Amino acid sequence: MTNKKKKLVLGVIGADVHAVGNRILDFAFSQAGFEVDNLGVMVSQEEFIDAAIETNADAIIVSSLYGHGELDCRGFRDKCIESGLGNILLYIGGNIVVGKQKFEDVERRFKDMGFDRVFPPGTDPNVGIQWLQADLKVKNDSSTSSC
Amino acid sequence: MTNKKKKLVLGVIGADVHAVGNRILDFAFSQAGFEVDNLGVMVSQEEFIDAAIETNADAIIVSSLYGHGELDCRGFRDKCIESGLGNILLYIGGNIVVGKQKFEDVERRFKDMGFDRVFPPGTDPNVGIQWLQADLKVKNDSSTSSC
Amino acid sequence: MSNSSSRYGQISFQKISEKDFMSERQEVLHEWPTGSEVNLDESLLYHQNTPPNKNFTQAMNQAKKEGRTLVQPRAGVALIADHIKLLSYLQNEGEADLLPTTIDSYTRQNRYREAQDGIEESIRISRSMLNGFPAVNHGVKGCREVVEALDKPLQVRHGTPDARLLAEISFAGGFNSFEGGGISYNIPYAKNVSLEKTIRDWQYVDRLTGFYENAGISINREPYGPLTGTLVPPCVSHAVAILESLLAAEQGVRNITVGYGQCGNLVQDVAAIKVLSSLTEEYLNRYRYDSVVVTTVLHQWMGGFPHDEPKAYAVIGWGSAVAALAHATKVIVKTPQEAIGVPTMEANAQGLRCTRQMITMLQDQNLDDASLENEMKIIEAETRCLLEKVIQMGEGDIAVGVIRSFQAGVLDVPFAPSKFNAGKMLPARDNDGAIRIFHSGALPLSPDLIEFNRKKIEERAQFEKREPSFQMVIDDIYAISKGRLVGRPH
Amino acid sequence: MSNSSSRYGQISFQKISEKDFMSERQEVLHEWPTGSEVNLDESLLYHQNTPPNKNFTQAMNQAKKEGRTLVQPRAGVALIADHIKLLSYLQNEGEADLLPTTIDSYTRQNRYREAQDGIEESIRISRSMLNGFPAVNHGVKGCREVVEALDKPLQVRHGTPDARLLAEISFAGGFNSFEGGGISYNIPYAKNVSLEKTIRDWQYVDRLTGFYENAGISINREPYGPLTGTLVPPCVSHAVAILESLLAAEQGVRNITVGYGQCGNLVQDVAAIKVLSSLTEEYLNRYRYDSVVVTTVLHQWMGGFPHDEPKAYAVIGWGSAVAALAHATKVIVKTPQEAIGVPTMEANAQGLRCTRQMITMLQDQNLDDASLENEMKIIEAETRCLLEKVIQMGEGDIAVGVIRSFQAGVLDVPFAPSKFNAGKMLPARDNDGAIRIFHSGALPLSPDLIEFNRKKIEERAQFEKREPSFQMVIDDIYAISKGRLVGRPH
Ligand code: B12
Ligand code: B12
Repeated sequence: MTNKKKKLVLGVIGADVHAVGNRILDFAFSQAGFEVDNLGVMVSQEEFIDAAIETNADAIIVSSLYGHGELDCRGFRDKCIESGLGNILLYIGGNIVVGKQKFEDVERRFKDMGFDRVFPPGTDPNVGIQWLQADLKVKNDSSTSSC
Repeated sequence: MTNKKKKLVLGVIGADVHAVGNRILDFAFSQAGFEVDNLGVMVSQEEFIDAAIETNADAIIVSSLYGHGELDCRGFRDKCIESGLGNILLYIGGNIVVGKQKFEDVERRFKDMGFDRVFPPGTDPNVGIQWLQADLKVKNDSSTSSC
Repeated sequence: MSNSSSRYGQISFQKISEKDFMSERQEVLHEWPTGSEVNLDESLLYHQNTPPNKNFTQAMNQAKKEGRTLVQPRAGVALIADHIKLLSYLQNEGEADLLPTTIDSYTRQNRYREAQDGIEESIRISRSMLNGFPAVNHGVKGCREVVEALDKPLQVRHGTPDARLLAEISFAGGFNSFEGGGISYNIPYAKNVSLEKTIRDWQYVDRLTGFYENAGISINREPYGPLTGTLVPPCVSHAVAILESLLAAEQGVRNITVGYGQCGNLVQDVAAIKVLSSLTEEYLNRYRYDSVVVTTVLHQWMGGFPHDEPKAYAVIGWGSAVAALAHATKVIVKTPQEAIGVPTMEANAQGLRCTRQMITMLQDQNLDDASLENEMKIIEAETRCLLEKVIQMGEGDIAVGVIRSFQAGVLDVPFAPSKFNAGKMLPARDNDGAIRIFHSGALPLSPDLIEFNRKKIEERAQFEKREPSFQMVIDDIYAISKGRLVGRPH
Repeated sequence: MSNSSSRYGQISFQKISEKDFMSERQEVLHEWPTGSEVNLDESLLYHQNTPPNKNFTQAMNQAKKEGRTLVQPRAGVALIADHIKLLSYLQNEGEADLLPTTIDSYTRQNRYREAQDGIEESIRISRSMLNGFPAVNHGVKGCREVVEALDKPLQVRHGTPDARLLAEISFAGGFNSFEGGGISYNIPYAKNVSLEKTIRDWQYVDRLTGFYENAGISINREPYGPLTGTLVPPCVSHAVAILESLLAAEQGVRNITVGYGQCGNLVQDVAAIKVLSSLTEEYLNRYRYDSVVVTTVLHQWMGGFPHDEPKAYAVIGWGSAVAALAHATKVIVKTPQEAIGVPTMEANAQGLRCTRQMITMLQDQNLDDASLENEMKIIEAETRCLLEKVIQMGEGDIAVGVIRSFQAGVLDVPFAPSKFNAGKMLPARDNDGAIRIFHSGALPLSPDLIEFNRKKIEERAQFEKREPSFQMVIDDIYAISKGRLVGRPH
């Protein structure tokens, strides 16, 4: 099972139509050996969760570029738990709040909302890939031992 | 005597060769009805004072652009007093200190050195002219009454 | 939602009849409570009393006559008082010639409920939680408060597929310029909305504009030029701009500003603005919309920006230089914080002042490049290929032609989110940084134009000693934010 | 001071004999105690061990070959540790390709005593009281500390009429590029110093450079192009640059970077850089200095800057664009604080990064303007008129020709402080912003060139509905700091 590709659900949340970064993330994560289910832009929390259940995903990768990320992500973790996805790995990146804000504050707010990793504007996809590789190995080990 | 043109000695102090503003000040002050003795660039304190004595000037207008103004102007007022010019009107303008500094501080330092008016970088010559007109009328009146 | 799908099925280029228009208005104005504030007659009167310094069309026509380039920011926040403060600052400290009101993304999706939540949340935490001004929620009264507080012409800028209610409220609210179009505010801004629907909904907006024009109130309309802002070849955005101009003119629009997003290569950009203006006029004349006045807008670099502010200033400066040298009628300004987020008002004014300096420094200069004429010929020929095919495919109806063309990939916008866009065409830069067509997909370019594009990319590939590939395109997407124009390997 | 006036009376173009040179060296090295630290043989060895990444000539030649433009700031403060900190910052955070060491104004006037006071005062109040780095006072050891702390090639930039001791100490201190020349560091930088003296003193500097070159150590020399930085017509600064190149080559200089200060009109500026390069090579070849390698430098706008930082960025950006489009070998960078004072290191790095972004965005672009060729012809013809007259007036000796030409106003720099400059010629901008000659004074231009210039200014005067006058010149001087290029009335 360790040889099987890790599965990611990828998408841009809310009413957000920024499509360019999403297309590059899809390309980069796939190149890095992940199996990517790319939902594209304008994805609701429900669509992310449904896709994660359907594909039995290891992580949900949320992008938000347009500034409404904070409003769009409220209750995402709760909904994951309700849907039985529990502590599935939740990443978010992009321009996730309105305007220039201190990133530590932003990170804290999103971690409080239940995101595992939060990335500042313009993060290189490779940074995400490295964290995914680290986190998924850990999560994987711990989940096999705890189940 | 009120009809007679007021006399100014004009120059750029120290080892300073910035000639452009000096030429424009000469033009502007002359146009405004002052009699200008323009010493040009690279003028020492002594040269300013000698010229002021010789022309019986009402004011000495110092420019300093290159940043060494603070070093070049030390003791200027004392030397005026020693030479019998006493409280002759002393103006300074240009980029009179090294770098970007709070203008209030700069102004205080130069006023402490005995300058009557201190102007920030890029001051319009007309601003100088207006102050000159105000100050020289006042000085003029007070000097006639006090002599 | 309230529109029967059959109406969109019968899409046609022809002017909407007054009867159909008026009955549709009743539906539109019921979409949100503030719709009831709109009263056309009272609104016309209101516009008649607008002082000339706020007349958008007049400002544009005057600038065109004088060969000057006007400067306009983007800006919008959730609350009225804050929005006025922001725009006053851009007017006074930013020295803007024209003012915007950028609409938030919920309003753009007609999600007025969520916009309302955003307003309330913004009040609660005293920080704008919306990325723009929710004009529909603020209603006619709210818009007029804004318009009256300022001294410059105001335009609504957004990205709304169905902007009918927004237009009603904006116009009644005193705005006299409105960005968007049935193609340009769909393909880059929506995912699931059909072109039938957006073209029809924008015919409504144009019909409304025509209604005002007919009553003697000039309202400027601006098809949105840059589309996805990402490696869009000029011929593609030009074709869309000209088609939207024709669609608008048929509904009675009389003042059109066609737009273009800076590509980054000086010659291509100046050529593009020149061709855009002349070709739009040519097609409008061909269809006998002789009384339409055409002006142009250049958008400073619309793709990813560098994060470092001094580097962002260089990008802003370069866009300004191009706008001035091309003598675009106006330029839309980015800010040094572009890569980070919605800018502070200070940053926004900084972008404006940098632009102003460049525009006025360069306003007396002209580019008389020997390659300029060549580039103009290429852009013109490519655009004509697209337009003629669209017209042909419409079999007498341009609206129908547009829809069939997108289906067929004859019109194709790179990196667009819409599922009604083919996404088969792939652009890349050539060795001088001009945007060329790497895979033409179903774009109906003549064989020699396809060959021209192929050669240009081939030249670069040889220079870089690699095959043209998607990696090259990715490199180009990142290039400006990494300080270059052409995304060279490593 | 230590030079007999008779030596200057016998000024000639010819290479200084080794004997004369060596005996003069002993005088020079005694001007200030640090002179005794200089040991030529040890110094040659030191340079031989300088790693290639610090080789100035090599960096320039490589850039020339690749058609790239290198980026270099100006910077200097009073104390060694601070100066190293400053340059490290510009290297690392500013991404500079080449580093400067700007010398303070007391050192430039050989007032080493006052420089010493400035150093001590700076230590006392922990703030640089000098506007540059007093290299002579810091001596060979101090200079080497600086050079060794950095990874990029380092140049001394100053404005010193008599730079003999400064050159001795700088070269021994490890610097391998040196700005200045007998004309360009006199006329704009001095008031009472004769050209006989400065030309002779700079022949010494060039002779010293030639000595190093002869021993296999390449030292780059850069005549100072922009002169007073204020409305200098290209032909005037070109003539000076070429004459200084000839003077330098005769003394054995082998690597010359000729410079030019941006005028503001794109076409004129690109034309100027192209002509500067080709004409310098032509004259060097004519006098058989075939082995000299010529590179070019564009100085971003050298006149008065706008106070507002975003506006200053536009000026910086425009200079960068011109440097890139002209493919100058390097560009000297201004900062957003230019109008205020010596910049902070942060502001300096900001100017560098803005420049870097523009340079790399534009590096693959070329200007192929139809008017470019015309403008090149004009600049070339005008420069030739000046040069041929200087050569003729020298009756076989170019050095003599230069001195007689300045006396006669055949060479004439606008707004120069020197009493040895006629100051009869008056420049002004034409209607496109190119700098033209409004009153030609005694400039030996052919009648048709005088007529060309007259017409150009007349065109503008008519457009502005006023007579050409000194007010027009003043308006032009203020223009860029007020956001424009051409100083229009009111
Ligand atoms: C191009 C662009 C557009 C195009 C998008 C076209 C399209 N359909 O794709 C258009 C013009 C249509 C557009 C519209 C709008 N935009 Co826009 N847009 C941009 C711009 C200039 C570039 C985006 C881009 O393509 N970058 C290139 C890609 C490769 O980078 P990226 O998107 O950042 O994605 C990378 C990284 O972020 C990272 N990443 C992303 N997600 C994740 C997740 C993880 C886990 C990790 C590790 C990494 C990661 O990896 C990606 C690939 O490298 C940005 C500003 C910028 N970045 O310079 C603004 C920007 C994103 N837009 C913005 C806004 C506000 C809007 C609008 C609301 C209109 C407006 N007010 O102007 C509308 C929104 C419409 C909507 N409903 O979404 C704001 C967002 C503000 C904020 N967050 O505070 C920005 C930041 C501009 C600004 N400063 O105001 N936009
Ligand atoms: C052109 C210029 C030069 C030319 C001068 C040519 C010449 N001989 O005239 C050259 C290239 C030779 C030069 C040399 C140097 N310069 Co210089 N130069 C400038 C520049 C770009 C413009 C000056 C100018 O002509 N402005 C246009 C005129 C019309 O304006 P102005 O000079 O400011 O004068 C007006 C006002 O200041 C005012 N004013 C002046 N005096 C007074 C007095 C009163 C009472 C009033 C009311 C008003 C007033 O009215 C004037 C007319 O409008 C300035 C920066 C700037 N302003 O953008 C730097 C600047 C003045 N230079 C500077 C420096 C440091 C130097 C050098 C030491 C070299 C260096 N490190 O780069 C040398 C100095 C040589 C020397 N010994 O003096 C610094 C000074 C730094 C500081 N004060 O902190 C400046 C500010 C640039 C900078 N930011 O580093 N320079």
